[in-house]
Amino acid sequence: MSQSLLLKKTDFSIFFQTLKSLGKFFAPVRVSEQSFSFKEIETEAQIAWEALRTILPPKKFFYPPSETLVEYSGNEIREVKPEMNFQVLFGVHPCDLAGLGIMDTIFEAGPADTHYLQRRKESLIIGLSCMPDKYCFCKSMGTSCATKGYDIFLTDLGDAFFVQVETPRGIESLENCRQIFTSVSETDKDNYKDYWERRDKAFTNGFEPDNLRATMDMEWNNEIWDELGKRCLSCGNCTPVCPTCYCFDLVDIASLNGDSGSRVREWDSCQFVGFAQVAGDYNFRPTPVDRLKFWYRHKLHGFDDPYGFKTCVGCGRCTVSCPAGIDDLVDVVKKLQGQRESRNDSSEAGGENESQIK
Amino acid sequence: MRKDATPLPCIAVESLTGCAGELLVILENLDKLLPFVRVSSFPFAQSKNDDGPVDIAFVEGSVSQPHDLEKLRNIRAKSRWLVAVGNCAVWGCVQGGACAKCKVTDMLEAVYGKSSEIQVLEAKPLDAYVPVDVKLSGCPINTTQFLSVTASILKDHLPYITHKPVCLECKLRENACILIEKNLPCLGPVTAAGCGALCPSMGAACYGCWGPCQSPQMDAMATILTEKGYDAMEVINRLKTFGAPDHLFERMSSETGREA
Amino acid sequence: MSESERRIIEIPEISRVEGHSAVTIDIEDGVVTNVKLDVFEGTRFFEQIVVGHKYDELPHITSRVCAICSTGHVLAAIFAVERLFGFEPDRKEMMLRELMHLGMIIESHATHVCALALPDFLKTPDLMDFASEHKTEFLIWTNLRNLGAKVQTLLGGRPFHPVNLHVGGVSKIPAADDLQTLKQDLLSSKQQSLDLAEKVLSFEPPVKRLTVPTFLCLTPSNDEYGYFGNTIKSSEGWEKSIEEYKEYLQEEVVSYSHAKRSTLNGKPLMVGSMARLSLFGSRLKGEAKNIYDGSPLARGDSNTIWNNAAQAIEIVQAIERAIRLIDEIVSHGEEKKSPVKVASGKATGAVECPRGTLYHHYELDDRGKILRADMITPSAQNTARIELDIKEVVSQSKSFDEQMTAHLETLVRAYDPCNTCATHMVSVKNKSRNGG
Amino acid sequence: MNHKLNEQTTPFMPTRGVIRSIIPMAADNMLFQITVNGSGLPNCLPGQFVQLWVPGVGESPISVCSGHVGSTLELMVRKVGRVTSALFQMQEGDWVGLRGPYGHGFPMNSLEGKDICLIAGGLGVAPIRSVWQYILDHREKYGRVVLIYGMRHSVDLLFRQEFALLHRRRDMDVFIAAEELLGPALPPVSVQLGRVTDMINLADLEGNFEVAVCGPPVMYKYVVAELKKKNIPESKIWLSLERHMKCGIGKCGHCFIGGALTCQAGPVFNLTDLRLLPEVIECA
Ligand SMILES: Cc1cc2nc3c(=O)[nH]c(=O)nc-3n(C[C@H](O)[C@H](O)[C@H](O)COP(=O)(O)OP(=O)(O)OC[C@H]3O[C@@H](n4cnc5c(N)ncnc54)[C@H](O)[C@@H]3O)c2cc1C
Ligand code: SF4
Ligand code: SF4
Ligand code: SF4
Repeated sequence: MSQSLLLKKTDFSIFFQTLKSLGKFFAPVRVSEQSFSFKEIETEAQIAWEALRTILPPKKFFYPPSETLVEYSGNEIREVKPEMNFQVLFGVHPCDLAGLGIMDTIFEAGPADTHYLQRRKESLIIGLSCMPDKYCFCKSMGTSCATKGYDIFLTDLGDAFFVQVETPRGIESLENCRQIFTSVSETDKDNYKDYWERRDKAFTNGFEPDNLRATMDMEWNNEIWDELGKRCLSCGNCTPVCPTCYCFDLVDIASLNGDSGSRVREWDSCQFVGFAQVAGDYNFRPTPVDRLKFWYRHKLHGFDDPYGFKTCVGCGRCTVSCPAGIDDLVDVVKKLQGQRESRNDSSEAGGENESQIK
Repeated sequence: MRKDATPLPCIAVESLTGCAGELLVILENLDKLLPFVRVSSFPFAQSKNDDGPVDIAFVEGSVSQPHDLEKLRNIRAKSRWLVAVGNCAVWGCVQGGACAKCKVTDMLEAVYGKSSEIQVLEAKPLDAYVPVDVKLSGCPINTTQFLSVTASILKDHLPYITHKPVCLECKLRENACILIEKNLPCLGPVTAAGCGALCPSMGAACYGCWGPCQSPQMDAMATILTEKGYDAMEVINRLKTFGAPDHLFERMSSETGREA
Repeated sequence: MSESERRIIEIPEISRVEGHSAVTIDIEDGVVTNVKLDVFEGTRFFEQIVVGHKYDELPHITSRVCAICSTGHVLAAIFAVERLFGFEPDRKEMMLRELMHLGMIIESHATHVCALALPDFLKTPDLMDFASEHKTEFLIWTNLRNLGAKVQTLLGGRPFHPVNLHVGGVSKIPAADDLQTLKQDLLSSKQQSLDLAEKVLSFEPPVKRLTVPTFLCLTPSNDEYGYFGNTIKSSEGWEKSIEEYKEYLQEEVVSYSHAKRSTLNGKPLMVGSMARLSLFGSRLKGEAKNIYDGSPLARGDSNTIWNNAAQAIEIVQAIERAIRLIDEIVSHGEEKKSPVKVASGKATGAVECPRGTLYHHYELDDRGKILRADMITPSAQNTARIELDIKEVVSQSKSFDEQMTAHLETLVRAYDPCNTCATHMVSVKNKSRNGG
Repeated sequence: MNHKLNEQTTPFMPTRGVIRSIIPMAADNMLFQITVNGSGLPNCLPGQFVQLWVPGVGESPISVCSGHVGSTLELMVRKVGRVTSALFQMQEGDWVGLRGPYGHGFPMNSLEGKDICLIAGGLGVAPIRSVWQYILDHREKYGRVVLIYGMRHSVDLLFRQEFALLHRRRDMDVFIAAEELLGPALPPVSVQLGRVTDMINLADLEGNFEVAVCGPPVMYKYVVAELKKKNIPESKIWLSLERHMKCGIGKCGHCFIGGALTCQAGPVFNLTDLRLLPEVIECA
């Protein structure tokens, strides 16, 4: 059961200091005119409150882009354990929390990825409410309200935060600044409900989610895949930015002495041509169309087996990160659903492109 | 595993026509290599060079004159592993790119006159003439990649060299995409990784110095850049600067009727 | 003429220089009649390569002329284009560029002096012998070369072929912390640069020069000893704008070499460290000044071999200047970058590369596309003088033996000739191209 | 905080194995016998695979190719690229890394009491060998056994010694086909001119047959079509699929077929299950 509390924004500094004393503190910071990134911060002023989506999702904290798993030297093989320091991850929005939930399921499934789980365990996650922009469609994916994956969740009520503490670790982390939290009043509760109602209405992007799985299956041979495939650069930008893309490559790095080396795992992308190639130069997905279609299906239809859930959380990252301006999942779904007029007035994808780059 | 009594493997570091960049990189890493190899030939760095057989020959530069070709054939004949290092040796680099747009013999004639004895060849990568065992591109090659590739070859193993696009490394470094945000003509999507997405990490457009990635989507790249306002010919010029071979543009030219 | 009276001596390939070159000496009746420095590096036609490309692509294409002085080629191109556009880089930008350039000076000079030239004096033609028998020198080299590489990597992204220098300004300003770390590195390497200069000055030159060359170098645009400027100064006393380079430098094609040669109306000239010191040595400060003042160079001894010493002194200067520059850069606030306005026209840009003055000249159309390009490298300017030097040395000597060959190689090497540069500058004048 | 996880080992940690012997089988094909102590490997089932690691080079998924794994694992490897070439340079006594066994193999338990037809194409004979060896070890539990093996050239025939013996067995029909017959070889094995599909045609598959297939991707379509002609229902066809596999434990994503992971749901699939997945309609 969660515990509800109220935190005045004027007291946030104390909260911040307390959390910071627990370990490394990460929050979204601005890195360019349009982009944000979760970075370690020193002062409260560095937090980019306006950040909706960071370039890379929080998965990078538990599943780093590149990680040495095993080393060998002579006859000896040794596991390289993750270097763990307690970390606080602040400002994670509902879509990303849902994303973490999916990552958890995959990495927990046997045989479990111990490094991921360990990093996950050594982290305190503070969720934060958000108002959607024109790319957000978590509502359509059913991930717009966080249900798990966080220790504490903050809802922004103007001059105060409505604080939901979800886990024992969350409670523990507040111990040293318990005095700044008050219990919630009826008005606070009303404001809270108000906020989420307003938010629910704020979505301008999205689609009718019913039958999504069926649509993806039925439209496997729809010609729009070919159109998209022609524009696709196979650059793979859409996958690392996805909160639930977890594919990787494992490579050996040998040392000059010939006697030692390491095995490194690095994020990979199903959009690359060699991804599904096997011996005899047989490639199961030789063209950009094949790969793009596969990826869309994996996101919107999801696993056939063994998990059976969709893996898109509606964060809009792939849409804003596609240099070709084609990765508009919402638009694709609408087209597949037959709403061909939707955003297609400017006929050529160039118009689409422009609207995204703006 | 190498027994102590066996002699160190021999390497040769040779150059054809290029900027000497790979020679510099190898020279600068020589202290790391020296415990494990004997340098039997490295004319850029030492005067005492022998011509005997070597285990590994690192060859920089493109084949741009008959003298280069003769030298390359000799190197091929004397080495177990022929490693093409640098964009020049792997793709032909800027001089290769230029040969795609004007004839080298015209240039020669214009400079030295019709009767010139100087001989030139259209700049080509090594594998246009001899079998190449390993191709390590880069302009210049990346030190980390060079060392791990050398480590593999020293064990007589085929090295791992990534051919994924620069965008991957760019995203792993969490850069804001400058093709999207600054509308600069970043060639990361069609360029092979290896540099660690150096240019985008410094806020500049990748200009393709590593040469093409595996199966680059040149036509999609051209479409996207022309939509951003770069004229078609300029785009092709950019894409071909660092030696991307013509056959990668076949679809583009057949579909648009453009001269690629 | 009988066979015995005519001798042709060949040095088939000069090692430990950048690129490929050979020397042929023709001796008739004991008199040297002809010396040919044949640069047989393959030609790359850079002036053609750039035609048809946009101005913003110039830096990264011209960079490929030569790895060692890539920063010089990048900056010369940028200076030319910015002059053409009427663009004035701000003070901070110029400081960053200068710091970057000094990095190249340090790296290039260190590699030349230690790894290419020193082995002659230390008698270690084999690299491994050099590394194992002369650990101190080997370490000075690796350390100074790393230092130069560090400067260039911080500012340009990698040790050469920088990716951060553009027409209109850098794409990323290095962080103040990183600059401070760099400053510490510079400070701690200074002593090594002094040791190196002393060492080089202690060598006995194996050959002599009979005539004093005509020196040419850029007049630094500020009061410092430096590498950027818009006018050229001659030891003959005149000073001209670089835009007039075609009037004072004559380029010719020689049948036996892939490199063009430049002369002052047919007379040889010398550019590079020695030229710079002889014309602007008085501007040196600090330790660099002290060493210079006590050196044969300050006394007007222009023996070619001292060019190695001149380079060593320039390393000291570069380190000292870089330290001061970093302080200035760090204390200098952000300036608002002015945008680049593309214009058509022609302009010249020049920098003092490690080996001497490098000229780039471009003609652009109104969209910023290159119509014509011309590049004159230091090595092309030194070639005639190298041939003259060889002639002088061989004429003085009674016999020609292996020892002499070695000395001649040492002599050629002292110029630090960059054959890749030299050959890449072949311009096609009277032919219009479809570049694009 | 919970520190137990820290004591657990990553599933990417290989076990050391020592190459006991290397037996050439055909050009670029060698059988590696690898000794492993104290790992989970003895529990290998037919059709499962291991991740074989050549230190400094990389890992490759390789099928277990013997019916019973004691302390010695048999792996039949074809030299195709980096890892496999490096493996071919190793010598007896060198060590390699192993992880596994992974995946679902052939359902040997539920196949009990049935007639079994085994179809192997090329290197696909490796996992199929584990099936026939298993069956021969438990011969009484299975009905008729038909073994079909096809290859391009007869010189590529693997396990020649073993086939010479299998030919002589009464309790098993063996059909071997090559598209091209090249020279006699010892020991003699009777090889017919043709393809696996021709052999399916020749074989008498009347009865309660379940079919296990492994071969190159292009083979499946034709084999399945031929089996249909023989009225074998899809639910009785078991295909072992090859996909790019980096981890073997359902994490790296390379082996997805649609939304199913080959390394965990497979590599052996029942054809009816495959029919539900996109991306396998045309080819397996
Ligand atoms: C379940 C399964 C069982 C297999 N059993 C055997 C066997 O018993 N004997 C045997 O010789 N081969 C077997 N293979 C194939 C074998 O794994 C590949 O040939 C091998 O991984 C190639 O590795 P390489 O480094 O030598 O090749 P590379 O140099 O890496 O590449 C050569 C080709 O192999 C493909 N490839 C590379 N890595 C893999 C990988 N991890 N998985 C699949 N394809 C890859 C590449 O895409 C390329 O087309 C099996 C594959 C699978 C999936
Ligand atoms: S969909 Fe877009 S981001 Fe993804 S690979 Fe294609 S071009 Fe790149
Ligand atoms: S900046 Fe360039 S390399 Fe980076 S993601 Fe964008 S297109 Fe790719
Ligand atoms: S980003 Fe592109 S141009 Fe820059 S170094 Fe890498 S490959 Fe070369």
